[in-house]
Amino acid sequence: MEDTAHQVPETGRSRRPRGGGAWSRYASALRTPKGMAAAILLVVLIGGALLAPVIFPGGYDQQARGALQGPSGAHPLGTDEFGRDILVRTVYGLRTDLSLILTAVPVSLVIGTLLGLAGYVSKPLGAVFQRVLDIILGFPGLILGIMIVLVIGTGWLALFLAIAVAGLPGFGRMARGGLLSEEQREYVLAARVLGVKRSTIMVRHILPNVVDPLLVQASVFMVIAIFIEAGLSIVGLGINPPNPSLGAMLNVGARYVQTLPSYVIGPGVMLLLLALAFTLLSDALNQAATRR
Amino acid sequence: MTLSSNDTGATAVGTTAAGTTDGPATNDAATDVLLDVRGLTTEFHTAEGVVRAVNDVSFSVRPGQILGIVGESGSGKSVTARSILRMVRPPGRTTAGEVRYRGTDLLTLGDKEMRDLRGREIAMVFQDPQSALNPVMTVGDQIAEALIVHGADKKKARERARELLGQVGIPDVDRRLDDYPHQFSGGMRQRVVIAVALASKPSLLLADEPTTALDVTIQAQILRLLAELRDQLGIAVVMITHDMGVVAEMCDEVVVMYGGRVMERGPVDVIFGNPQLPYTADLLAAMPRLDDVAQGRSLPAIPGSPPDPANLPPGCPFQPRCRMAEDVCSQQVPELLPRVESGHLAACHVTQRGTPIPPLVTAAAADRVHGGEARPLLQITNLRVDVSNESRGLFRRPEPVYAVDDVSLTVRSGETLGLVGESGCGKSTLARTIVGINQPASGTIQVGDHVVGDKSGGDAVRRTVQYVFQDPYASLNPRRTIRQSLEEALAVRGVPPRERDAEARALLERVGLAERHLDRYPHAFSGGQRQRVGIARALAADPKLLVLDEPVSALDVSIQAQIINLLESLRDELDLGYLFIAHDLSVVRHLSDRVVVMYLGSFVEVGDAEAVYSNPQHPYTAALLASSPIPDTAEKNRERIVLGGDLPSPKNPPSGCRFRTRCPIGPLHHPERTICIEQAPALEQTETGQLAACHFAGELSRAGALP
Amino acid sequence: MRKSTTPRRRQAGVAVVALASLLAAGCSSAVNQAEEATASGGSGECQQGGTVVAANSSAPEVSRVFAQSATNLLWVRAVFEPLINVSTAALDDPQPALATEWEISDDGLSAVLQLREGVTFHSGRAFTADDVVFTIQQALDPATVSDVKAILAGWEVEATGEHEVTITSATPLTDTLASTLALTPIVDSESYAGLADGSQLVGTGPFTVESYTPGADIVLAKNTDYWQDGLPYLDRIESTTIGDSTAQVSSLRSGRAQLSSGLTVQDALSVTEGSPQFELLDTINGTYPIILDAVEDQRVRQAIGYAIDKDRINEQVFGGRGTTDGLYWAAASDTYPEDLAGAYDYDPEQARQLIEEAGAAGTEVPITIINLPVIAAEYEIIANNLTEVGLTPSLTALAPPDYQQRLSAGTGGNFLSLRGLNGSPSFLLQTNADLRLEGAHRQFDTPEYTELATAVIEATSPEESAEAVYELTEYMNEQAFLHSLVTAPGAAVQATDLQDVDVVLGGWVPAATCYTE
Amino acid sequence: MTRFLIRRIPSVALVLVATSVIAFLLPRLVPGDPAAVVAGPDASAETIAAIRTELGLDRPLVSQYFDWIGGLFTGDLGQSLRFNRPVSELIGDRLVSTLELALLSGVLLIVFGIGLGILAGSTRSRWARVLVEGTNTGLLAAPPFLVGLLLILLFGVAFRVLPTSGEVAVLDDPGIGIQYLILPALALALPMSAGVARLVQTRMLAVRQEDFIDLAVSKGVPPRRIDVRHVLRNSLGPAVVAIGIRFGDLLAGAVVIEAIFARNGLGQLAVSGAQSADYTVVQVLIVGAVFIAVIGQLLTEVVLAALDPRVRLG
Repeated sequence: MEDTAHQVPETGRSRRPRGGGAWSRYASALRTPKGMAAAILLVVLIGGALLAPVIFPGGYDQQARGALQGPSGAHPLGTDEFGRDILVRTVYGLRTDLSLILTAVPVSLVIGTLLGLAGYVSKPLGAVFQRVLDIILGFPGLILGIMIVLVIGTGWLALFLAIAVAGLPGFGRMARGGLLSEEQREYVLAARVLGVKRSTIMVRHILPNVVDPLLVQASVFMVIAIFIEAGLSIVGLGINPPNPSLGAMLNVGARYVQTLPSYVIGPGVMLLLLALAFTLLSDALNQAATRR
Repeated sequence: MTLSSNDTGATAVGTTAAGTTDGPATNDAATDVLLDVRGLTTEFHTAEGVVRAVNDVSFSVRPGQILGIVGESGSGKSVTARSILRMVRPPGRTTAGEVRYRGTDLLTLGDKEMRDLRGREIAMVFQDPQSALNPVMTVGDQIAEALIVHGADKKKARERARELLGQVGIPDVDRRLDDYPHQFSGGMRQRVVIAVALASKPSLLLADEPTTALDVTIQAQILRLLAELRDQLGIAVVMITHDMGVVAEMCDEVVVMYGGRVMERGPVDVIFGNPQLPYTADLLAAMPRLDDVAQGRSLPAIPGSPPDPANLPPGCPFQPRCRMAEDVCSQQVPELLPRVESGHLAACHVTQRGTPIPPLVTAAAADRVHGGEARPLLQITNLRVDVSNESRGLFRRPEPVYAVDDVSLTVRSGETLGLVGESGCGKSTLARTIVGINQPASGTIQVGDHVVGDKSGGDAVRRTVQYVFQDPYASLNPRRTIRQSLEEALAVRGVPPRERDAEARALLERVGLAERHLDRYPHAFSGGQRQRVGIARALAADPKLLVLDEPVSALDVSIQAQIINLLESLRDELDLGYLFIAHDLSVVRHLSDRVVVMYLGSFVEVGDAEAVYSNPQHPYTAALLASSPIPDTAEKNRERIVLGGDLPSPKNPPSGCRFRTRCPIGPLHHPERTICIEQAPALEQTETGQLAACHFAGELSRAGALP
Repeated sequence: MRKSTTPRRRQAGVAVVALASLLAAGCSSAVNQAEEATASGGSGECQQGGTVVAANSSAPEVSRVFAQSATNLLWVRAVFEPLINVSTAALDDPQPALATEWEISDDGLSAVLQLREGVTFHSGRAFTADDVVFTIQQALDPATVSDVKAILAGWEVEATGEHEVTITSATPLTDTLASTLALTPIVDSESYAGLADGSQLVGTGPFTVESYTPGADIVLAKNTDYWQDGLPYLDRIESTTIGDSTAQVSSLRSGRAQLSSGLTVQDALSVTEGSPQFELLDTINGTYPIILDAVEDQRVRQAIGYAIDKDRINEQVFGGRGTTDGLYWAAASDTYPEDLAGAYDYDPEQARQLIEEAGAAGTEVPITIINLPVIAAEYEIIANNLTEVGLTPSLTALAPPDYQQRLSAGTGGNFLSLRGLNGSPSFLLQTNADLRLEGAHRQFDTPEYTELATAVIEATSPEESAEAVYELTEYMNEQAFLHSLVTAPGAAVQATDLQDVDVVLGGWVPAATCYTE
Repeated sequence: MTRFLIRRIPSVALVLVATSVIAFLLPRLVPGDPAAVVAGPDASAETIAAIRTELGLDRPLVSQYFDWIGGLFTGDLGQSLRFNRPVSELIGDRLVSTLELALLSGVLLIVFGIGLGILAGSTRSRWARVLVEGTNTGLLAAPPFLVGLLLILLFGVAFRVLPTSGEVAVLDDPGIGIQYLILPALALALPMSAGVARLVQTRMLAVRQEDFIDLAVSKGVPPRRIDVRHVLRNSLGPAVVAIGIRFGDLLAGAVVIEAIFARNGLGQLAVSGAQSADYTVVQVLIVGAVFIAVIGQLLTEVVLAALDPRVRLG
C-alpha cells in the first residue's frame, strides 16, 4: 500500500470494482452479515436436501391410511392427503426445487450471457438476439412457462426449460450492457492497441468484469425461479406426482389451510427460507461487486 | 502499530503548536479577522483505523483577502474547507480545534444556526461543475433556492437569480434562467455555481479547486471573475488548489499543506520569493515553466510520492522525500514557527536553524541519440474522423461530425511533436485514430511503410505505435496483476513464455519500478506508479513511436516531473518518437521539439516549439499562452488575453475561420474583417517560420496585447 | 439532522387519506353485502326470491348443451329442459319433464311420447312436437357434441301430433329411452344459430339468460312465464367460473357463493366438515376406471387389478363417498351382477404372484392422465400401489386437448378415465367411450366382447338383460382390460339454507330450489 | 419527443411482427387438438374431425396466419375456437377486471415501492433502517401468491373485513368494487414493490454522494428539502424503468393472483386458453401483451424524459 492517498478522504464515488482475485472478493462478500446469513442458510438447506435420502431413507412416497393427521411426534408436520409425512415431503420438495434452480439458472446464465455477448462477434447478430430477448421479455408473466410446459409435457424437464428460458432476457441484457460499457473501458482499448486477439480480450478483460453483475443477477433470478416453479405448480403444471416440490405442496396444502395449517406452513417456510437465502446472497454479492 | 504511536506523537506536538502559532493574523484586531481557524483536526474512522486527514491546521482570513491553500492529493486541503462548513462526510469527524467566524466558533453552533450561516455568510464553490449542479433543476431554481432557504420570497429570489447570472457573466440571462445545467458548457456551469454561492451575498467564499476541471482559457475567465468579485464586493476567498500558478496569480496569502498539516504559510510573494520549506521550494522548481527554456535538461523532481494520510511517516511528513532531512526530522514533528519576514511561518527543523535551501540540482539529460537522418515514423495526410455515434437510421444517414477535420502531420524518430488544445478540440480523437481505436473517414495514416487500414498494416502499426492513456488507473484492468498485464503485451509481441518474466522485470526496472511490484494489482499503486506501469506496457510492444495522451495531467505536480523525466530519458535512450498530447502548455514546451496547436478539429499553428512559444502567430496560440498561469508572482500583472465564450460544437462549426467566434482580432472586434466569416484560412508559412492558419497571422503577436 | 420525517409522513398521510376515502366510499362493506345475501339460515318455508351465486371450476360451454358436461352443470338445466328427467339418485325412475307420459312397445323398438301443452320458449313461441324433431336432428349433426349420438342415430322420430312424438328404433329402447332423452334438451329452432356462439340461449327452462360472458360467467334471471306455476323461487342465478380450488373454497367461506361444483371431494369436505353453513351435495355419478390398453399380458392386467388399493382411493381421494365394487355398472340398476362384484379386491400378494408368474417384475406401466387434481391424486395412489408390487409406473399428464385427442385417436396407451354413469349397461355400452363398440377410446377389442356386448344391447326383457350383463361382466373381469376403481357421485357444496337443490342428468334443476327462512 | 417516438417505429414494428409469428406458432406446437376439447371427453374421432373442419383448423397454417393478420388490421381479432365467440369480446369482457387490478396495484406499487425506498434511503436512524431493510428483504423473498394466501387468511378468514374472492367492477359500484380490488392488488404489488424500493434506496444512497448535494448543503438547504428536491428526483430513474417493465406484467400476467382471488381477468383467459388449445385467443393475448410491454417501455422513456431534462432536451 504505497499510496491509497486519494481514496480515503477525497473521493466519494469511485465505484470501480477493486482489483484482486475473484475468489477473495466473493469470500469477502460472504463475510458480511448478510453474506454470512445467506451462506449458513444455503449450507443448511442444500445440505439437508442432499442428505434427504440419508435422513429419510423411506423416501417421499410412503403412503398410509392415516391421511391429513395433525402434527405429532411421528410426523412433526402431520401427514398429507395420502398419509405421507409432510416434513419428509417438504425436505424432498426442497430437493426438487434446488435440483431445478441450481441447474436451470446456471444454464440460463451461460446461454443468456452468450446471447448477450453475441454482439461482440457480430453486431447484427447481437441486435437480432437482443430483439429475441425483448420478445421473451414481453411475454406475459407465466404464459411463456405454461406454453413451454404444454409443449414439452409436464415434468422436471419442462420446469427446467421454463426457468432457463425465462432467465434469458435478464442475463442477456445484462451481459450486453456490460459488454457495451466494458468495450469502452480504457484497459480494453489498451489491449486492442497492443494487438491482443479479440477472443483473448473477451476472455481476459471483458468477461471477468461482466461476471460480477451477472452473478448478482443469477442470485436474484434464483428467487424468481423458485417463484416460477411455484406459479406453474399452482396452475397445475408443476412437477409430476408423486414427486414433491415446494410449489406443488403449497398448491395442495393451501386447500387444507384451515384444517391442517402445517401443510402450508412447512413448505411455505421452506420456500421463504430458500428465497431469503438467495435474496441475501444477491445483496451480499452486490455489495462486494460495487464496493469501492 | 506504527500508526497509533505516530498519532499520539502528532497530537502532542500539535497541541503545543496551536498555542504558539497565534501568528500575525491574530495580532490584528478581532474584528479585522473574518475567519480564524485554530488547531482544526478532522479524522476519518475507517476499517483500517483512524485517518487524520486534517491535523492541527490553523490560519486566518481577513475580509477581502484571497487566501490560497495549496497541496497535493491527500494533503487535506479539501477536507479543511469542508471542515470549516461542517460538511465532512461520514465517517469523517472534526475532533478538535476552533473555526471562529466573526468571533463565533462554528464547531459549537447548533445545526440550524449552522444552516443559516451556510450560503448566507460562507459559501462554497466546487471543483467539478459537471457534477456540482442538480441535473434536474433549472439553474434559476437552483440559484433561487439558495435565497429561498434563507427566507426570501419566490419572486424576489427569481429576480435576484437573474441579476446574479448577469453578474457572473452569463449572456442572454432571461432565456437561460430556465435552462438546465446540461445545457451549459463547463465554464458556464462553474459561473452558475459561483452565482449560487454569491446568492445571499456571503462574506467568505470557499473555492475548492474551482478551475481544475476547466480548460486554460476558461480557467482564465473564472479566475478573472473571482478577482473581480473580490474587488467589487469585497468578498474574501479561500482558494484551494494544487496549482502554484493559480496561487501566484490570484492570492494574497498562501497556506501550504502536506500530509494533513500546514507546513508553511505567509504572503504569496514572500513564499514564492523565499520559501523556507524544502517542499515548497522543490515544488516550485519541479514545475515545467512556459517561460524558461528547459530543453536539454531534465526537470528537477521530488522523489517518491505524497504520503498516504492513513499511513503518515513519523516526524515531519515530508521527511522521506526531503533532500535536507536529518535525524531529528524523522523523530519530531516540526512546529510551524515565524520566520524572518512578517507573517511568514514554516515548519522545518532544518531551515529553522537558518540553513538555506540549496537549489535543486538537475541531472543533465542523456544525450539524444537521434543523429543523422531521422526517418519519419508517422505521416498523416488530410485525415478526417467522423465521430457521429448515432446508429444509422432506417431511412437516413446521420450527419457526419468531424472531430478531426483535414489535418496532416509527421513525427520522426527521436522527436517529440507536442499537440496542444482545449478539451473537445479533437486531439484525443486524432490520437485514437492513429492507433486504430477510431476509424478515419478519409485521408491516410502512414506508419513507417505501412498504411493504417490496410490488411497488412495492422500488425506493423501495432509494433511501431503504442499508446499511453491519460488515466493510468482506467487503462489497467483492475482484475489483473501488473505481471499479467505486461506479459500479455509481451505475448502479443511474440516473446516466448520463458523469457517473459525476465523481460517484464526489465521493463519495470526501465520505468523505475521494482520487481516486487510485479504481482500487485493496480489499486495498490499510486498514480505515478500506475502511469509508469502504463508506459512499461506500451514499451513491452517494443514500439518506435509513443502516442502520449495527456500522460501527466492526472498526476500530482511533484509526480509530473518524475514522469516527464522518465519519458524524456526513454525517448533519448530508445530513440523513440513521441506524439505528446496535453492541454498544459508548459509541459508540452518542456518536452517538445515541435508543437501543433489544435482548435475545433483543425490545426491552427504548427512549428518549432521555440518559435511558437516565443512568437505565436495565431491569436488562439497567443491567447492560450497568455491564459496559462505562471507560478511566479512577478508575472502577476502581465498582460492577459482572456478569450470570451466557449468552444463551439464540432457538429456545427462556424463558417470560414473556426476561431472567429472567439477571436480577439476577428470580426467580433473588427466587424470589417468579413473574410474570416467567408473564407477558412489555410495553414501557411509565416514570417517567423512556423505555419499558422489565420488571415491576420502574427498581428496579435506583433501588437503584443489585446485591442 | 436525524429527522427527515416529512417525506415519510407525507407518504403515510397519502396512504391514510387514500384508505379513508376508500372506506368512506365503501361505507357499504362488500363483506357485509355478501353475507346479507346468504344471511338467513334455519330451515322451513321456501322463500320467494333471492340470488344464488353458483361457482363452477370450469367455464360454461354452450356448444355442449347436448352432453353431460361438468362445465354446464350449474346452469344448463335452468335454461334447457329435456322431455324426461332422470334423477342421478334414481336412474331407474325417470320423471316427466316436457313429456308428460310415454309408452314403449313390447318389443322395445318404438315409443310414443305425449308432450306438455302450454309450454313456451323464452322467446314466447309455443313448444310443439316439431321442436323435438328439430332438436334430435341437430343433435345428430356431425359437428354437434352429443353423448347419445350413437343411440339417436338408430332412431326415427316423427311428430305424430302437435304434442305427440313417435320414436322407432333399431335397438330396444327399454333401457335407453329415458337416459337418451334426458341428455337431449329441447332447443329453439328459431334461435338455434345463436346457440353455437352463445349469443342466443333460448330454452323453455325456469330461468332466462340475462348475460353470458364466454369463459367466465352466465347470469340467469327468473323466467316469469315458466310453465310450472309458482316456480321458480329464485330471482337470479349467477353461475360463475372460479378455476382455482383455493379461490373457490374461499368464495364459499366468504359467503360469496352458495353453490359450488368442481371441487375435489377433499376440498369440498374441508368446507363442509363441521360447518353448519354448508353441506355436500351429490351430483352426477361417475366412474373412475383405469384402462390397460398398453399391458399385453393378461396376468399383469389382472395383477394391476389386485394391486390397486381401491378402498384407499375411495377414502383419500373421494372422501369415502364412493363404492369400490370393481364393476362398471351402477349398483342401483336391476341388471347389476352382484356376484361378480369385488373380484379384484385389494390383494397385493396375489398381484405379486401373478407378476412373478408373468415374469413382469419391473415392467414399465406408462399411464396417461388428464391434468385434473382428482385424477392426479388417484394416480398417486395407483403409482404407489404398483410400485409396491414391483411394477414401474410412469406418468404422462396431459392438458385436455392433448388427452382427448390421444384418447379419441386410440393412442392414449394405459389411461385413467372418468365417465358419467348415466344409465343402464345397455345405454353405457352404446354411449360410453370406454365401453362402446364403435369409436371407443379403449383399444381392447375381441369378437367375444362384441358378441357379449351386443347381447346386452339387444336384450328386450329384464331377465334377458340381466343374464347378458352377467356374462359380459364375467368376460370383462377375466380379461381385465379395464378396472373400475371407484364409482362416486360428483361432490358439490351447497349452502344449508338452500333447499331442493335437485340434480338430474345434465345438471342442477333450479326450478324448485329456494332459500329457507 | 415525437421525433423520438417516430424513430422507434421500425424496431417496434419488427418486434411485433416477430412476436405475431411466434404467438401464432407456439400454441400450435403444443400437442393436442382444440377440436377435441370442443368435442368433449366422450367424443369419437369422427366428431372431432367434423369439428376441426368446422373450426377451419384443417386449412394450411400459412393461410390461417395471414387470415389472422389480415383480420387484425381490420380490427377483427378472430373467433375463439372453444367459445365460438369473437376474441375481442372475450378480451373486452375481462379487460376491465384486469385493468382495474393493474391500475390499483400499479398505484400501490408506486406508493409502496417508492415510499419504502424513500424510507430506507432517507432514514438516519439505524434501527428504522434495519426494520425497513428487513421488511424489504422479507418481501423480496415472498412470492406474490404466498402473500396472497396470507392476506386471504388474514382478511378473509381471521378478520373478515375485506372480500377475498370475486370481483365487482369498480365502474359499476366504486365503493364495493374497490374493496374487492384491495387484497389482490396488495398481493400483487407488495412483493414487487420491494424490488422497486431497493432500487430507490440504492439510488438515493448513491445520489447522496453526489457533488450537487454538497452544493445544496453549502447553500444552507435543510436536510428535508435536500431529500425531496435534490435526492429524490434524481433517484427515481431506475425505479421508473422497473415499474415500466412491471406494469406490462401487471396487465398481462397476474395469472396466479387472479386464480387465487377468483378474478376473471386476462391472465385466467390466457391460462385456460393455453390449456385448452384455444389458439386464436392465446395468440392475440401474447401479441397484445408484447405490444403492451413495448408501449410500457416507450412510456417509461417518456417518463424518464419528464424526470430528467438531460433526456428530454439532450
